[in-house]
Amino acid sequence: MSRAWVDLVYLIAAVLFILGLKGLTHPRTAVRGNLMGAVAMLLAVLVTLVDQQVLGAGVFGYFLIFLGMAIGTGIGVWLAITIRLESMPELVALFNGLGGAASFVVAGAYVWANDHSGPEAIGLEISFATAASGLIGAVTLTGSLVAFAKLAGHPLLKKMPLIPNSTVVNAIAGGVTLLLALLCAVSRSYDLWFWVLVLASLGLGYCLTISIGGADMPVVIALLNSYSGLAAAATGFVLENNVLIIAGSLVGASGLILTQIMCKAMNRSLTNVLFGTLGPTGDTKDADEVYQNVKATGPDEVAMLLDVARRVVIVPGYGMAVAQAQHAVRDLANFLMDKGIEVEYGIHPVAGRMPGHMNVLLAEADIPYELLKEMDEINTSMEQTDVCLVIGANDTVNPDARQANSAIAGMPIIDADKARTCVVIKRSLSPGFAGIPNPLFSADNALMLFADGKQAVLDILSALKEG
Amino acid sequence: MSRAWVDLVYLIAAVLFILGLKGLTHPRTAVRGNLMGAVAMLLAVLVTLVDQQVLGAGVFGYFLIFLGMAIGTGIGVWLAITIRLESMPELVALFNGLGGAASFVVAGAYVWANDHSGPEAIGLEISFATAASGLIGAVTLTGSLVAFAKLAGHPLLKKMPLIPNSTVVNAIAGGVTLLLALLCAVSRSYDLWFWVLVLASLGLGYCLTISIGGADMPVVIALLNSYSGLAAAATGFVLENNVLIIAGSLVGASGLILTQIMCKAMNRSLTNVLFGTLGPTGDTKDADEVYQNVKATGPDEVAMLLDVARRVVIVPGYGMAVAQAQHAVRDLANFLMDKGIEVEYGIHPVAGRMPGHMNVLLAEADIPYELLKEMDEINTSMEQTDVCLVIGANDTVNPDARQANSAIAGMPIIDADKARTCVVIKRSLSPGFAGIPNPLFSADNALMLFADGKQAVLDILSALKEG
Amino acid sequence: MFYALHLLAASTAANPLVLGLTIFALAIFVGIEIITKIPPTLHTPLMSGSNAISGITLVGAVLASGEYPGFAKLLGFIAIILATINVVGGFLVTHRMLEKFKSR
Amino acid sequence: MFYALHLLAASTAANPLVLGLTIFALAIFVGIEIITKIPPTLHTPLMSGSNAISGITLVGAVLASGEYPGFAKLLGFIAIILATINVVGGFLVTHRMLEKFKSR
Ligand SMILES: NC(=O)c1ccc[n+]([C@@H]2O[C@H](COP(=O)([O-])OP(=O)(O)OC[C@H]3O[C@@H](n4cnc5c(N)ncnc54)[C@H](OP(=O)(O)O)[C@@H]3O)[C@@H](O)[C@H]2O)c1
Ligand SMILES: NC(=O)c1ccc[n+]([C@@H]2O[C@H](COP(=O)([O-])OP(=O)(O)OC[C@H]3O[C@@H](n4cnc5c(N)ncnc54)[C@H](OP(=O)(O)O)[C@@H]3O)[C@@H](O)[C@H]2O)c1
Repeated sequence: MSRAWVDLVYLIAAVLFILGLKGLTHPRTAVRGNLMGAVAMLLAVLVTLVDQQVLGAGVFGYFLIFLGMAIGTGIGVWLAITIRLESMPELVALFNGLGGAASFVVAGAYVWANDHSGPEAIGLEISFATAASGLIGAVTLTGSLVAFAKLAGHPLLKKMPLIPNSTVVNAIAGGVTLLLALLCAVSRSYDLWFWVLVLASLGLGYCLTISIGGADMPVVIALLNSYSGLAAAATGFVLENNVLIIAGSLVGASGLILTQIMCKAMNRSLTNVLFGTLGPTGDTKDADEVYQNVKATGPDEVAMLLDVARRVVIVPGYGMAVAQAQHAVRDLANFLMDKGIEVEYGIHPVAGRMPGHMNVLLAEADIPYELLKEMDEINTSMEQTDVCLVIGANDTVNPDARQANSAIAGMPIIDADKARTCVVIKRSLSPGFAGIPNPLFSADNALMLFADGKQAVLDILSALKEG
Repeated sequence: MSRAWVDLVYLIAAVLFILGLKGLTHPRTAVRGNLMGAVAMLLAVLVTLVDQQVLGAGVFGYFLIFLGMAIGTGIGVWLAITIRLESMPELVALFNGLGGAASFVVAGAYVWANDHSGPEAIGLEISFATAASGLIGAVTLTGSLVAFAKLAGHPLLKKMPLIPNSTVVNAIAGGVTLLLALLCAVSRSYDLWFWVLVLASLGLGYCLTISIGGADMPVVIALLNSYSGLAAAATGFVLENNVLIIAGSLVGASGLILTQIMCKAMNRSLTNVLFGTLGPTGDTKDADEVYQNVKATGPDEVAMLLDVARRVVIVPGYGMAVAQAQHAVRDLANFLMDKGIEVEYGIHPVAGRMPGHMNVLLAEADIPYELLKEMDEINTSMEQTDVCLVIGANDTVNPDARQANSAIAGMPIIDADKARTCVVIKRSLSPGFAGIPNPLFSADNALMLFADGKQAVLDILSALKEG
Repeated sequence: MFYALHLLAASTAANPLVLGLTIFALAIFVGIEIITKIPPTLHTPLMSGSNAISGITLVGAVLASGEYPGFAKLLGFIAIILATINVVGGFLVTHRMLEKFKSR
Repeated sequence: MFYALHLLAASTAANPLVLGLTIFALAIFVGIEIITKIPPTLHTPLMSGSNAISGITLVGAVLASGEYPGFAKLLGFIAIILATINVVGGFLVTHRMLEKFKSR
């Protein structure tokens, strides 16, 4: 097919990508939106297969293409089907890395093919695009792999060398790689230079991510998501292919905005996430001091409290994901609602380990999303709440955030401490992601139920049924 | 300057246009947004002046360009400064028409210049674009002029022939013009054909708008606004100029969405506005019947009511614009607020004669926009309102809209009738734009104050000051 | 050796119409997404402001008047006048309106 | 007569880099405007879904593998595998997640 027709189909695909993203603005249209994206992708690939330039590939060429697609589809389907929803962040990180890798490999193929057809075969503008694609794509690959390993808690990671003085090393690595990219671009991406740049960028991706705390990985993943899009867009500049540019930019924007949203919800700057250290500041109170006054409780007592409540708010956190307690939580909530008790969920924007993490888990357990209230909304009615049931959340309900000298100062929280009674389910007094003690646990109106999240909820439910 | 550099500056201008529109999403940033748009325009024009193709124009060429700009600036400034804000709709209509005209004249210049440099000089794709530019631009011109004349109540209009069987005539005129455009495009826009098309389109624009009711003109203006953008975009296709395409599409989208919003607020379809007739249906009650129970009142009684009220809602309508009562209204509201009475304004989305009409007038009188509440918001608190003061509004407070067989059935209204007392200021019992009687005027809790809007408000205020 | 390889992209030039359509489609999306966020308060200024933007044809008019000969130059001249009125008047009147909003 | 007149536009070809940047800028705007409207509930599916879209490099991989000779073809082949995993896995896993949301 001639270039004009192919480009027209690419345009249709681009529009479908956009409409697909628009579909994601509402749960009701989200499935359709995602399917639209898939159809757009199919359309773009199909029309590429009959592109003039590919038509000359011959039988062997097509065989390679289809073989590659078959292998990729097999692995992709296998990964998508076997993964548990709880491990979603890891999987997204992995896919991200592969996307970034594909981008720089394509740029590499372009450089190799054109480099050997004579000097100066690559225009300066395109040469800049290849360098960008190599740089961003390679950083995305290793960065994502590190993020994947950290989230999956891979044992290999422990053997990896940590980088001393990481800020200095990162600055140097970054500077060198950028310089290399510039050289590579100005020298018109001669084959060898390109791969040197890729190698350096792979190293840079590793350096930048290895020293970021595991719990900050969601932000890193969103950022890498953005990068993988930008890498695709850069490859689009190399191939002068608009559908790559458009789809890549959409992803680039998406990742950037998610990053921003997460940073805002944690009240930290992106620089602080990427280069800063998080942890107890000098002023942080000692855990023993904070936890002098902790009152433990058991499932029976909690059941009694719930039995007489009129309004219950459930605040889930990362621990609910770990314990996979979402189905048990739903059963408990349904039981309470059948008794006429008002039940709502308070969802903190960064509860869990990726944005919307809690929503996905609760949706998996068929909990109507009308019951899921955002932080600001639930906080307005917290004082009218009889029991606030905190399940595996910690930092997101830590009233210490209201103190100016706290490590999480200024992070907006769910006001669980303002409910009449607050029951916190977790296994121990160990801290959450931010590593600081939580004064909520020793508040006068707080009771601690030390147990695994799922087991505790099941125990409460059976106590309720018996009582 | 070379094409690449010029295009780059055009890109910057396009981005500024977009950022400018984004500025309009908030009153605080709106002035800056508009200025950004103006800067974008300046940038685009300046870089065009040093474009390679213009540089060859010579002294005479530049003289013509600057002369044209000087004349245009003079007229533009004069119009913008002398216009009263109340006449804004007319002015927008006029500017619209000029924009449309400029588009087709440029397309005409292109056709003329290229047509004479040999047959087939114009590619088929560009030929389609010129035809589109000619068609849309010319329709925009006459359509806007008719809208202008109708809104300004120009005497000439009365002498214009009305078109019998307008739907049929419009269909034929539309069909013929479209056919002509197709011919023009396929014949590669030969000079003569292009101007025949323009003539036909000028006629079409007249036909389409002349039979639309004067009060529907705002919708028509928004639609023509959209057209003028599309005409500019079409001209962009002719000249392969991206800043024209981008800016034109932005305007096209803007007009389209405003049209949609207005139609939704009136609960009518666009087809109904453009081709339908509005007016009393068979079921409409007779005015005499509806108005059996009207209670008239005077400024003194209204002042007494206001004096003892705790909460007052002011609902302005088209009559406030006619009477130019906005400053008097502000003084009244300020007086009441100084006495500790809560005052808010209920703004219906299609009150007045263009979207946001009331907001502009009230802003002109320095009324803080925090006091202006949208329809849905004000309706929630209407039952707690002691006095609802309706100033020159009619259809937008007509409870008949809740009746299924009303001519305005389904149009959302401001629930003025639900306030404890409703005072309506208008000059007579004559109907508003929709031409139907308003049962609110004879409601038990309604009092009519028959007077010019401004005078009535001033009278109430002086009664209050004396009392 | 390798068969004659041109640049992947440069080998067949991109079609200007398709490029135009691509830009058109994207700009329409940008427009729709932004405009739907504009509050009703600002709809009148939006109308007159976007109207001023549609005067971008001024760029085309300058090109026509500068480049074309004879009668086409005259047409360009006329278009310049018309478009300038639209642009200058439009932005100015919008500014006048918005000033009122700004005062608070 | 008129001096040699080429088409206004065709006389100097548009620069592909500038065109690419134009499309890039517009697409970024579209992305930003749409993504900011996506509710937090859907942020995880958005992340995995947009991730799948970034696998659009598959198109580039197919072009490379189809057109280029020798080693570059092999690179294209590798890129096809990588990108396909990203695309297929990404859309599928997003679909799995969204199905849960749909049930109501
Ligand atoms: N969502 C995001 O996008 C995102 C992104 C970046 C960073 N973060 C960070 O992640 C944190 C999320 O806060 P969060 O309140 O959801 O969680 P959290 O502060 O990380 O605390 C999780 C708590 O769950 C408990 N837990 C673990 N496994 C459990 C199990 N099986 N049963 C019961 N409890 C269990 C842990 O205590 P025990 O060990 O005592 O049981 C732990 O204190 C925030 O600090 C946020 O800034 C989130
Ligand atoms: N805003 C838009 O964008 C838009 C667009 C299209 C259509 N429309 C239509 O326009 C109408 C607007 O409704 P509306 O309630 O604002 O107005 P309306 O229904 O048109 O009624 C205006 C009323 O103001 C009174 N009036 C006129 N001059 C006056 C003066 N000097 N002093 C006091 N009163 C005066 C008139 O009654 P007297 O003659 O008895 O005084 C008339 O009944 C709706 O039907 C809407 O659908 C609006």
